[in-house]
Amino acid sequence: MTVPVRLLYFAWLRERLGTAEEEVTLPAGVDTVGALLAWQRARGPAAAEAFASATVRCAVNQEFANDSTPIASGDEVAFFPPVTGG
Amino acid sequence: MTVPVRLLYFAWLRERLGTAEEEVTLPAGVDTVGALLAWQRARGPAAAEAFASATVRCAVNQEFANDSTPIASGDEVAFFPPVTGG
Amino acid sequence: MARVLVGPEDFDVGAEMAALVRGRTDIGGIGCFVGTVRAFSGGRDLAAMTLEHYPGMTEHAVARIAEEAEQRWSLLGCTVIHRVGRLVPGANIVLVLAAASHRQAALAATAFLIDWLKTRAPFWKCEEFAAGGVSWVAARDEDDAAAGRWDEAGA
Amino acid sequence: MARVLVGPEDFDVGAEMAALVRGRTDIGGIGCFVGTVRAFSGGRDLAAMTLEHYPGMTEHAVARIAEEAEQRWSLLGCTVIHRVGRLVPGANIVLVLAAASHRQAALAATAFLIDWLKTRAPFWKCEEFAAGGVSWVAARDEDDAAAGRWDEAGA
Repeated sequence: MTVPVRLLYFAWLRERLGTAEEEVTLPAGVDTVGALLAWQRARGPAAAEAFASATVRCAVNQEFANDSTPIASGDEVAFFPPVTGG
Repeated sequence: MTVPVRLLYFAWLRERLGTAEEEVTLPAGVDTVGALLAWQRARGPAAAEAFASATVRCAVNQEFANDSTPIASGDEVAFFPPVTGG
Repeated sequence: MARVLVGPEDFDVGAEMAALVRGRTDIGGIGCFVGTVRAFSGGRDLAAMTLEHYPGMTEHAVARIAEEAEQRWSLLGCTVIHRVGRLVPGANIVLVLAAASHRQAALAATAFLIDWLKTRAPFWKCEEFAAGGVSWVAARDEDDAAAGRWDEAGA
Repeated sequence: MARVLVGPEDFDVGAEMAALVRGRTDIGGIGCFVGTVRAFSGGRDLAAMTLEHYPGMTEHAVARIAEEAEQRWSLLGCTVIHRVGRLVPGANIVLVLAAASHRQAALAATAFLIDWLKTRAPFWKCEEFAAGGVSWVAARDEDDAAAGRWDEAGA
């Protein structure tokens, strides 16, 4: 019942976490973006601090997502600050 | 007490009058755009028809004018339809 | 001081934009509008569009419109080129460029410039139909309304 | 179908506009916006601006924004080019082109495109200061407000 996913990080989130990308296996029950954010905050002090901000945004399989967006095995889940291009 | 002025016509007003430009001497009292329009309408059938339209616009010395704009000796007075450039 | 040109010659959008920004590092955005001759008007095919103007007054009126835009939006650069004479479908008619620190000013100034050029500069369009006949284009209420929205707040 | 490019290469505004209108006689107006790197930010001199993005998602997000504009304003042509990587002051960042039958649609689509690119495409700007130090640009409430005005009526 564990869920393998690919996690991506951009901009200052990437810098604070010191990684751009990782493969992780999520425990059963971590099946939404909201649950994944809670799981991230519990991973350690650096992650807790990086994910503390309410401004962290998420995309699941390259689509903007919100806390209730489901996460399934094999998904690509990206975390990043609000976008600032243009 | 007569007033020599230069009159210019553009677009369909020029075509209807059959002239682009003329020098005229206005009688005393024709000292505003409104008075000049009345004077034009009294010049003959072609002028009466051309100046009948309420849409005829005027510029005095290359500035947009209205009925109360004064006209003085030596002025350049242009008549034309509403503009349609751009 | 805006660059203003009125004449029969075509313009080169890329060259005009390059000239506007050359050596500048204070510009954040450039708004641009190009008006072109459409091949259809009121359901009829056009052979050409002839632009008549009031030489002398035109340049002055366009320069004042550009100056108004420069002041209202603190523009860092402004170019207005309006062609006159006979133009075929697909041809350029008018170019507006407005450079500013930020995009809102650049885009608002661009819209303002074309709205006022259409209603406050002495140009007249005459359509020449493919099937024969010519017709002076009538001024449109919606152009007056578009120009009028800049009269008040100036946003 | 819009032309969408995301990459480090610079663009040629004149060439892009020429490609958009080539052979067309149904276009009445082309709106354009070019965003450039300013040399100052918050009172500090910039050495450069680096644009990071989310490869894969970016192209998809930009294409969808362009498609939305094409549909809302019945565009006859649309080009969006967004650069990524390290850019120095004065450099081009983004190009938006929108061609339509009439100017209102072209200009509204241009404003919409840049507003949504700023708030709905995965790009992030990092400023590099002349005096040393770097800083990620924070999203601005006014950009969200500008993007939000297209959510309802779609004028």
